[in-house]
Amino acid sequence: MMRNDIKKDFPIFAKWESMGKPLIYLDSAATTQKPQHVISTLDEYYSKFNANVHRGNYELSQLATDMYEEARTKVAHFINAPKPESIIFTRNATESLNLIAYAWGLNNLHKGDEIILSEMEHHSNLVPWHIISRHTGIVLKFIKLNSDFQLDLESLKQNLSPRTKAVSVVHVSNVLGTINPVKEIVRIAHEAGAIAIIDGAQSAPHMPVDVQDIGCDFYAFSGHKMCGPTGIGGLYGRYELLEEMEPFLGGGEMINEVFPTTSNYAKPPYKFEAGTPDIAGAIGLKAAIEYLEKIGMQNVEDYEIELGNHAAKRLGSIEGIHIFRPRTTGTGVVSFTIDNVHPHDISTILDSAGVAIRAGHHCAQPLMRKLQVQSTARASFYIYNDESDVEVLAGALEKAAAIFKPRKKADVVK
Amino acid sequence: MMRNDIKKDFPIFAKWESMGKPLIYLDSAATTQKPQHVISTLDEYYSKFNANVHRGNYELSQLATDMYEEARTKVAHFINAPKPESIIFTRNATESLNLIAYAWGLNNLHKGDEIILSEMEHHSNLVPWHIISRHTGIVLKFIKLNSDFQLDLESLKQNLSPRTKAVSVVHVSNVLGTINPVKEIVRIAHEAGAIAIIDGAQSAPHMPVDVQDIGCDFYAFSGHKMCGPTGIGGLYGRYELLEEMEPFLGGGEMINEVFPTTSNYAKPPYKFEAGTPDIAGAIGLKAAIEYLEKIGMQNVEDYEIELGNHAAKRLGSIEGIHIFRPRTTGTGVVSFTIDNVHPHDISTILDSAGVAIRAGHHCAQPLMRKLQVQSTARASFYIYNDESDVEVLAGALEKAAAIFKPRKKADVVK
Amino acid sequence: MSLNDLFTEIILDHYQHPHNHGVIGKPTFSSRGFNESCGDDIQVSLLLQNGVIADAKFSGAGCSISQASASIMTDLVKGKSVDEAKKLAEKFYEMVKGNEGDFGEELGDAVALQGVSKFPVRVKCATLAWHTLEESFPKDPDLRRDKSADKK
Amino acid sequence: MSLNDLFTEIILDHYQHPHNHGVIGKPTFSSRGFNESCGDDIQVSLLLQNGVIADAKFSGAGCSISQASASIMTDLVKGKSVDEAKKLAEKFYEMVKGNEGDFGEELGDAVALQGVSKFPVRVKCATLAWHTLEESFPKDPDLRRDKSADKK
Ligand SMILES: Cc1ncc(COP(=O)(O)O)c(C=O)c1O
Ligand SMILES: Cc1ncc(COP(=O)(O)O)c(C=O)c1O
Repeated sequence: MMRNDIKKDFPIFAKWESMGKPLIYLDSAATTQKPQHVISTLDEYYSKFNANVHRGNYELSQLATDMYEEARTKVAHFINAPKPESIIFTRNATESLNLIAYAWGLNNLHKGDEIILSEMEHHSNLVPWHIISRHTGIVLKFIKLNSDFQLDLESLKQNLSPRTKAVSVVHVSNVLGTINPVKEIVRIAHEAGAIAIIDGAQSAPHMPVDVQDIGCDFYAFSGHKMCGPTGIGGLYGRYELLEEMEPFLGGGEMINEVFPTTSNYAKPPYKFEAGTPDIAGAIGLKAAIEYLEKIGMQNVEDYEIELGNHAAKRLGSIEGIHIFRPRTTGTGVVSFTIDNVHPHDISTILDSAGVAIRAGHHCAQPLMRKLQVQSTARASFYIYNDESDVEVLAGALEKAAAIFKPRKKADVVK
Repeated sequence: MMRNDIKKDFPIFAKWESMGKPLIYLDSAATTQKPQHVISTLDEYYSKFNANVHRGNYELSQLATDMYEEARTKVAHFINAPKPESIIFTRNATESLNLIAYAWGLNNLHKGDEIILSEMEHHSNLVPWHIISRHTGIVLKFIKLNSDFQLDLESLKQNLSPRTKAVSVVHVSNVLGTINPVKEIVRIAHEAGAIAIIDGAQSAPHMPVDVQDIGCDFYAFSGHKMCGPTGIGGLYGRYELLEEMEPFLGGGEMINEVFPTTSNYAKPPYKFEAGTPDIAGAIGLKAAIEYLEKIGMQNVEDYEIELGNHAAKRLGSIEGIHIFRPRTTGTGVVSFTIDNVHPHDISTILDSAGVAIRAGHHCAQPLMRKLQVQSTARASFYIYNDESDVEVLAGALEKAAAIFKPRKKADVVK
Repeated sequence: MSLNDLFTEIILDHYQHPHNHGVIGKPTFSSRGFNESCGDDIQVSLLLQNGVIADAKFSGAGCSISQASASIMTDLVKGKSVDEAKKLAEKFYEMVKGNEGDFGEELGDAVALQGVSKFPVRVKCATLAWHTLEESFPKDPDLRRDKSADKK
Repeated sequence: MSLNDLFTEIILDHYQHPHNHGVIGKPTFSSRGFNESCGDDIQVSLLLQNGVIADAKFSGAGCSISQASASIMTDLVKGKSVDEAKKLAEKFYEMVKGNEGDFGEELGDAVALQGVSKFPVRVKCATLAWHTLEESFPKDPDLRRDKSADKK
């Protein structure tokens, strides 16, 4: 069960309310709002414990180091990674996926090797592979979408070949809300001798995640999408694989010995954390996880699915609306178009009613082409939203449809 | 002239004072403390303006985008970059240098091409080139250090060849405090047809910097070393060069069009900012620059040099001390060893007196070998330090020397 | 910030019934412009004759503001020289930035877009067609005259 | 947290006049250990005879704590089997972690390092020699006996 005063934990809502412009924030798939606990943790860190980590031998530095490493442990626990050392801190899911593409891909892939992605990937799980493909000549293949906006596992199997080196798919689509059967996908990938990579940017914030149960080799996520600060994200990697891998970024912290023209590297995760990390960011992420764990991730998931289903049903009654969402499973993400109203115009009309949604390609242009739309409008719900938000949204959408109702050509002016 | 109540702007000092453990923080070369203005700016951003940038079409997102872009403009102004679009936000100087190595180096360098570095480089300007060298077969050469801990420009000239593609040097050494004649180095590099890269991690925080006057093609720096938050850094790049370059990380924001197997890219700086950036970090960095500009960077430099000189002189009177600092120019960084006392032990003894310094190789192992030491102790001063800090430091060092005074071999116990 | 200031009757009319929609077969100049934030994608093609823009067309897809702006822009530039068209673009940018002034004389229907200045996120939509127009002009002023005229 | 708890006379004596400093020519086992945070770099070499460590030496450079700990460790493990040495290491880790207990009996001079438990940043220095010792032992227990004994 979800507390009904969650909104109070997030100061931004009270601030806008007090300015006479209540904020109905329905863009949490882009980034979530931050609870006071996270904001205060950052403040406390900078006011009391700030120092560089792993470098100083003095008390303050040790305190900062301990806090930073406790954050790693917290993240490991949150997604049930087998040990803290299998968690690498990055800026965001995008950097995590690039880390895999560069550190694993650039060093292990050869011309003709194949990577299987899906038709619903975010650009962050496409463009890094385009770059590696340019360097190595690998081939990209795609798992097809079926008419219910789900991945067609038959198409995955058909794409497999002896050259398949990795299968990399999104756990939850940021456009469709589809929850993919990642455990099954990982099993199929492993059976074919490929590694399995999961883009968890939209699952870590919204449901209990267990990377050991999923069985994946990598799992990428962003802190800012799960109540944490901007600038911090993470990558879970199977430890043995991390050990074998070449590093990604070079610099301080990630080395053992440096000579003028060569160097050898520290153990994971340090091997992959060059330079001063976002220390406050990691500690802020820990606070975000504390906050979410208090609510309980199962509660988060249940609440969101229910609210998403309710919203899909309510919006479904609007004339001319098209909703892109699987019939059965679907999270708190509801993408749609309305006949005759461009998504960008929808967004402006909603904005004037205080409703923040997103309109555009959602960093998923190939999916847009597949859906045969240029862009969609997307409302994404989180724990601080409720049915009253859905009502305001639906009302504003009806207004949008009315404004753009087709009319006869006017006399040409002048 | 420096205000004498600067310390009050940094809440950490009052906090530790109130706990009965006054903090004498002499590790600002590793990371600086944060003024209240920066901490409050982060708080305000998250409590009032938090949204993803460049994506939403609603008011909140526009506000966040404007603040983020104003931060870029602020940074450009701070180092006198010709336009905001020549500033790329990164995590830190390390990522900035890796961005150059990967995006420029990996795509433009060929077997046998040469990069000239120096004997005083931080690992962040060494290891990325080791990685690129492994991929491409480029050759690394080194500008020698002279006996006054300065770069020998003759050695730079001797290293030049028709294969020289880049000269990449640190502006101010994080170990020696040496201010390198970067304008002259850039001129020599350009005359030889090479690009010039400056690691400004230790100059941006400590002196007025003018990248147009220096004339460099790239200039890298970290926010956390200049009163800003962790997780944000920057790279200035000559715009025409940025335009020609391939991207580094792939993902959202940095693209124009994405097809399943290819993509084309946005203009700089966006081409180099994949995924959700550290929005709050950039805005916090802007606040840090506002704070520093109020003090005046010329004041900062003058104050630090004077304090550094004073400290070098005062510490010079300690028996058995060896100071690694150029006779003439030198910033607020003072590295030293004391006969018979290991730097790590020095640091522990200072810590028990509330003095935070750093002991180790300072991410500059090749320099340590050149200096024929395993490690050094380093006190690095900033605007919130003063002569009384130097006195406490000197007293504690004298105590350290006394504890470790050589004594006769005791009777072997048991 | 009333929606009526933005979605005026004139805008809605141009959006639903655009003028000059299409592609010129052998254009003198043409260019394509994107607005990454909302996916607007516009192509502008122009035919120069006797030193003036004899025909102007646009195609592509986008929101009401970008489409209406393209429709109005193509109406406006017909009969103008490249330099005159560039001046019109400058005027238009001034107007949507919210500068004061009387724009009706020169900008005609385009004044219907004046309300955009109160919706900063939509300014990019309004200017896309004009930027794409300007992009289509060669950098070298000598090339901005039409070749057909030169042949004479 | 008094400095006297850390820099005891015994530690300072071992640091300034280390025992077993050097390298064994043909060691049965050897290993090298680093402590990245302060640059400590230690090599441990061991000679096994008749199932016990007959000789132990260390070389390298480091702070007083890591050097004294190596000096004491090499003293202590002489005459012990590999398994006994590993037990000593465990005891030592317990002590420097700050666990309660009477360590004097088994750890001898090493109890002079008990104060390290109050200086968390220095624990890594104290344990380096012991970790390097353990690293030198083969993972396979069968290989942990000395080959010379097998030959007999
Ligand atoms: C000269 C120099 N370059 C690069 C760096 C790397 O900075 P960061 O760790 O913030 O990436 C540092 C700081 O450690 C430095 O002092
Ligand atoms: C599915 C998915 N993957 C990756 C990302 C990239 O996240 P970030 O921008 O935080 O790197 C996002 C968010 O935009 C996403 O929704």
